[in-house]
Amino acid sequence: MAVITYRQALHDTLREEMLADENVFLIGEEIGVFEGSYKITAGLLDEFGEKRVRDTPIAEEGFVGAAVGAAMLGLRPVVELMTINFSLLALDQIVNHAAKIYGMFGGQSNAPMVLRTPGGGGQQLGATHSQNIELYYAFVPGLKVVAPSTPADAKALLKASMADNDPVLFLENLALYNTKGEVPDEVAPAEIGKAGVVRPGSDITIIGYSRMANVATQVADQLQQDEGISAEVVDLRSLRPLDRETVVESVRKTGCAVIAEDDWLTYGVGAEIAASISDGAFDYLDAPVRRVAAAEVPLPYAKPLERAALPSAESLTTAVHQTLEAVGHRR
Amino acid sequence: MAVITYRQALHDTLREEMLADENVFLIGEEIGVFEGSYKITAGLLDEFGEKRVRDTPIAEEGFVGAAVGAAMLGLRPVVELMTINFSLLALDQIVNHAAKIYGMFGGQSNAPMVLRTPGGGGQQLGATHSQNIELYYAFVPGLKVVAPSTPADAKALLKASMADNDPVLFLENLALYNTKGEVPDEVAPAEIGKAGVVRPGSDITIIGYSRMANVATQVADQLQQDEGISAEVVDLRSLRPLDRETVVESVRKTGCAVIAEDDWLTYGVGAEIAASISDGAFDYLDAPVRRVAAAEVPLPYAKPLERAALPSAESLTTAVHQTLEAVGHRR
Amino acid sequence: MAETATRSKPTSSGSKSRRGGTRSSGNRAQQTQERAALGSESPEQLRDYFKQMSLIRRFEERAAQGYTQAKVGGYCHLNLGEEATVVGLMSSLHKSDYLFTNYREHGYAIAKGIDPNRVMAELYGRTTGTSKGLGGSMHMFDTDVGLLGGYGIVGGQVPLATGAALAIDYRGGDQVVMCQMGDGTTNIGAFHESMNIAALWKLPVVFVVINNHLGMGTTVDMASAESELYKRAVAYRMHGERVDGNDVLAVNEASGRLVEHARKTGEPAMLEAVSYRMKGHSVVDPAKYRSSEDAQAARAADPVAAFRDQLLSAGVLDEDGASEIEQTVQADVDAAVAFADDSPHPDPSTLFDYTYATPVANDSRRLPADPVF
Amino acid sequence: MAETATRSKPTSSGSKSRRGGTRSSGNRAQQTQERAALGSESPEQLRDYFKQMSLIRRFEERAAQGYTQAKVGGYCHLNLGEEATVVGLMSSLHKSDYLFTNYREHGYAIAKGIDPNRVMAELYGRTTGTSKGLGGSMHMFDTDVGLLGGYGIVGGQVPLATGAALAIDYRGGDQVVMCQMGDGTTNIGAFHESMNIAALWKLPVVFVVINNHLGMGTTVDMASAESELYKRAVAYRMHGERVDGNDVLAVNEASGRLVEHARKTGEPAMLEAVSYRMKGHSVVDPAKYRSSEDAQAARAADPVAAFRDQLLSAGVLDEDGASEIEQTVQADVDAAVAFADDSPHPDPSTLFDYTYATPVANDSRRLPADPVF
Ligand SMILES: Cc1ncc(C[n+]2csc(CCOP(=O)(O)OP(=O)(O)O)c2C)c(N)n1
Ligand SMILES: Cc1ncc(C[n+]2csc(CCOP(=O)(O)OP(=O)(O)O)c2C)c(N)n1
Ligand SMILES: [Mg+2]
Ligand SMILES: [Mg+2]
Repeated sequence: MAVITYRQALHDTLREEMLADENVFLIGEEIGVFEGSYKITAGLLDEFGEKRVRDTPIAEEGFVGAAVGAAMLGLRPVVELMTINFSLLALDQIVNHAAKIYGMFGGQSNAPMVLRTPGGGGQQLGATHSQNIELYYAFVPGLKVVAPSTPADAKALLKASMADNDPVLFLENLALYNTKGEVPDEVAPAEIGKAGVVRPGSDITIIGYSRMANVATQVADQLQQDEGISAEVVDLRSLRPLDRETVVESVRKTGCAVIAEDDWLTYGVGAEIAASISDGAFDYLDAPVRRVAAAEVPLPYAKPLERAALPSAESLTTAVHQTLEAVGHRR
Repeated sequence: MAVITYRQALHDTLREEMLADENVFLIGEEIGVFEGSYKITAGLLDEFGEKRVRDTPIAEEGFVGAAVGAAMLGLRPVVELMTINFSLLALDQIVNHAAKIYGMFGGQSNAPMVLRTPGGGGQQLGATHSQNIELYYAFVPGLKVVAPSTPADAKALLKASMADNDPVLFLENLALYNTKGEVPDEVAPAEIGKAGVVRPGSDITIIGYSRMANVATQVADQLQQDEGISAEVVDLRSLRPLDRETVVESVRKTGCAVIAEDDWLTYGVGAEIAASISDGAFDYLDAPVRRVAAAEVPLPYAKPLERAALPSAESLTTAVHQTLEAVGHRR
Repeated sequence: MAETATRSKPTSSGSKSRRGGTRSSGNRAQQTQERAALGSESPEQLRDYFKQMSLIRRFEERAAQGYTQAKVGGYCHLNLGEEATVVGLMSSLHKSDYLFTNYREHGYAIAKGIDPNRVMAELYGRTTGTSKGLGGSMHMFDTDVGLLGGYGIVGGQVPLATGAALAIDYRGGDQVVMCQMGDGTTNIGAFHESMNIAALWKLPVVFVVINNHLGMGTTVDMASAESELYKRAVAYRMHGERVDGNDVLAVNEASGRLVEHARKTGEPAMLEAVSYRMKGHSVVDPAKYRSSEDAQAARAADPVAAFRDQLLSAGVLDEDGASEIEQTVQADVDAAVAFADDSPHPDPSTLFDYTYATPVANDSRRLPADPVF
Repeated sequence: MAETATRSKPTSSGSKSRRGGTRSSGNRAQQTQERAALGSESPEQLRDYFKQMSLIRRFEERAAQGYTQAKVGGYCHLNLGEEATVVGLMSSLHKSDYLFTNYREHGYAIAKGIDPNRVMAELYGRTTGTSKGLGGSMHMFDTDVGLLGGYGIVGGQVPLATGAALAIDYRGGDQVVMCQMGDGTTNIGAFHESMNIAALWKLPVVFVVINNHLGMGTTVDMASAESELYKRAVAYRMHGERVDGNDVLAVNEASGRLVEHARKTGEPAMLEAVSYRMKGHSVVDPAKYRSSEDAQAARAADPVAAFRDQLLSAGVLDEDGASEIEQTVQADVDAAVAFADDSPHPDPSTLFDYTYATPVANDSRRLPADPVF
């Protein structure tokens, strides 16, 4: 058991899988010579050579599509899309092609590939470089979407994604790369499509994924410590398929829920979670499900505005307090 | 007051606005010589010439972006995207550019433009040509998204969209083009961001938009006639901004709701509607909000499969019945 | 059929069009001359080309009829007028070579080696179809013959084909990928990105642009600033050339040369085949926008009739032989229709069978009226 | 400044680089020769170029410093090494001409005529900035001088610029649009689509490719199958040419010629300016991937130092004059920093002020902790 960063967990997993299967190769912008915009692939070009670590031109549609085509012939490309913002340029190849190859031709071919890409705001990168648009993928049948929040999950889910025979969007987050966590020496592939109760509790359920699952855990710990509030935290881990059962089971127990998400509120990922809870825990809910999400604006550069627009431990804490108040919880 | 088709209403409005404002021009694939894939623009090239009705190469990113740039200089382009499926190719220009121009530069410029495009399945066009992905636009701050279901609304909303100073995604539907309805001789621009109660009722609320608002009204009429059920129908009309108040007010009255949508269920537009109702009508709801939506598959070509996958009057009727049963409604 | 069809053609005269046929059957000397114009192909091979072209012609006519009868749904784009190109291209590929096409691919499916029965069954949306009825006219697929899909998004197949070539290169195979597309497709970003990638990485793919003068109603001049499309290859230091798409032999020669070059060197190339779309963009399109000269030119260029004449003039075929072939293909197409019509529709219970290749927990298998909980 | 700067340069020797400077100040005859190499520009103009280049140099150095001090956030891409290109290009435009750039645009903003104070204030995220602090380093804008935006998505500005040219053409104006982009940008689809559209519709836009040899860590050879990028214009029957981007006069001449051609004929063109990026891709990038030859070449090519030498050699400037200019720009940059530092941060209450130009009902103005109801 070692304590390593999320970045390291990704790096190690890529390396291990490349050693294990020569059909695995990496493809993307600046992943080789530059060692990756966020240095996930550092050292891999030197170790594996240009064939297995392929730097591409700036041509998202072209190289993502090339990965799909290569996957159709049985290779196992792991694509790095520098940030999820640029994935819009490749959306046609992902949504209209990768996601359809298996179904449209009656199961004769498939596209076993992983699309790694970070979302995230909060770094003053401005309106076009700070978006959280995992919804675009989570919405699409034929794709799978996973969103680990810890180094251990990153490893287990990346393994599972690389072993999967369907295209998997693997959501990372700029703010997570440097976070640390324990990772066992041997990690088994996770089961895609399963959420996890990462912190048990009884007063309220907080649901998050990716960065906000971490924030949720921090907030829960703080609430326990400061106020004796027992919050259960569910980390979705997989956005498609979505594990409604785990979420709903928790809320049936706690009677109330807050969702923490980095994307915009209206139509965001949390809408489906809230709708599902309101349905599946209908008879158990003591207050409306609250969502803590980003303000609906093109994210400004200036720090005070950016800070105001993004969800945080503080805003999540406020929403938890208000929800507990609504259900008449006594501190 | 005349009875005209949805197609005619669009055509007439485009023509009237072109006559009224020479900054208005049409741009898109096959809208001139070919007269439009769905013939909305028939005759306009002859009447207005090539400058105002501009056929483009197959280059969605290029010509949508060109429309954005022209709009920044004060022209008022109306873009036709042949179907919403192809809009994925232009998504970067719409989401990362058109939607951001106003905010990112602190209000110094804006992109007054309309993106007309039909969604729709049910015509055996297969997995890549039958999608309903208005969610991709409804999710994005900086865009407005309207989705008329009748010829009169089509006219009023197109007028409003063309008068608006922001980029508006104007959602049409293949199955609506030939539908007919009364259109007053003088139509005032609609107010963007407002839903409408298009059929009053007291037992249940059915919420729809675009084609499914029509289906909802038909189902409601039929239920009234056959079983004396009084269903209120809310037509969202605008997906962004979303008029939660009108929806919630109706459900506060009826106590239960079914949402009818053409897109996929999980993370679909209905998720936000269901979440909003469950929140805003929390103390009034007598049963969970139901959603009738498309099966989550790449839509198959074969008719029996396509039919099974898509929402219809029958599936909506079933959901209404089940919801009424859940609330203990006596027929 | 495809395996036998790879020929190097040293007799090439430099001219890319070698059609010599005229309606007059002429004298012996003329016949010799006409025969010479057919190059070194064996009579069997020539007759086989004619047979394939005729088969595609009849097949497409019946597909249109099926559409009118509402047996075929969705969109239906035909290869009428492009038969020489289709057969010339396909006969230059090995069976193990891969093909990616756009949505106008019935003829390619047949000429690459799929049983016409299965192609028709796909149009009819039956389980016996090339894609089990899930794809339809635009989305045929067959792993055995290497048809890796017809695609409906203009340009969508181009990155995929490039990626297949990347996989071949990665593994060190000696297959070649052919990527078919239309003239209108050269204006979209995916074309540019993929041409650059293929040239940069030296991938064994031949990009074939079918210049049928139109993308729906838009002429090449209306859409492409450089209307001699093969010249666009230069922007990628790629070899590009143009061939008369109405001449099956010229197409076969040029394509064979580029395919074999790609096979040997791993280098991509671009081939522009110029022909005509005889009818509308799809079956429902009356093509009213078409100028009468253009429609006239398309009729006059009919490659099936011309090749028939040419074979008759050269004495490779006589009227009886031609009729016999025509009757055979007619029977084949009739059989395909019967096969399709007799085949089962997919059962609604199979709706969720092909969404994921690897099953996962919590996958949605809900029909529209099903509750979430 | 921009208005006076449009010159036709009949003395052009055919060679596109006309830099003659050396460190030795030399004799009278040599000075005359050096002066001749500077063409017909007035001494004032030449000194102004030097001043602008120096200003951009100092400005960018201070921007980097501000970044290190955490006064500037986000990404910060500098024009260090590209000063000659920036000034040469901008001085060929009228003030009323439009400019679209990528995210590496501080120098363009200044040279197009925005007060450096406001450029620095934008980097500092203040309300006095070019975009009121909402854009930051990558997204400067100024209607008055016609800077229609710096954009962060590679290639994103290219369709927009083409559309602006369409608007000019539509209205019959005589403005020209310049669209700046990097070498790496020529490989993306939007570039291709827009080049084709501009050429097809004959739109007055000059596409300028800044070939600084690198897109992040990727060399031009690694990314572009045709590495002489200006040759790509041929795929659109567009005029393309290459110029030495380290030579402010050569850039100005070539750009002015293409801009005026576009103004007169409405025809687009492509200009490739070859220079170096002196530092990393952005301030945080140590550029370890860079070969030592390349880094060496970049240093040797320093266009500001070279132009200084050239002006000294030609007697257009003496050491005192040069120092005076350098002190002036140093003071300007100091002032800009002070201005930025003293300017107010945007107030959180303004967060929702710039989402929509036309207010509508039910617009969401919810902060993260706000309830929906
Ligand atoms: C990205 C995209 N845009 C638009 C369409 C609609 N469309 C279908 S076919 C076609 C014309 C294609 O012309 P061309 O490439 O010449 O092929 P052809 O039909 O002539 O074989 C268009 C515009 C589409 N399918 N995909
Ligand atoms: C579509 C897209 N893909 C990737 C990126 C990340 N990125 C930012 S700058 C850059 C390199 C651009 O190189 P070039 O066009 O040569 O411009 P330069 O930075 O040299 O000025 C990349 C890959 C992006 N911003 N947008
Ligand atoms: Mg065509
Ligand atoms: Mg560069």
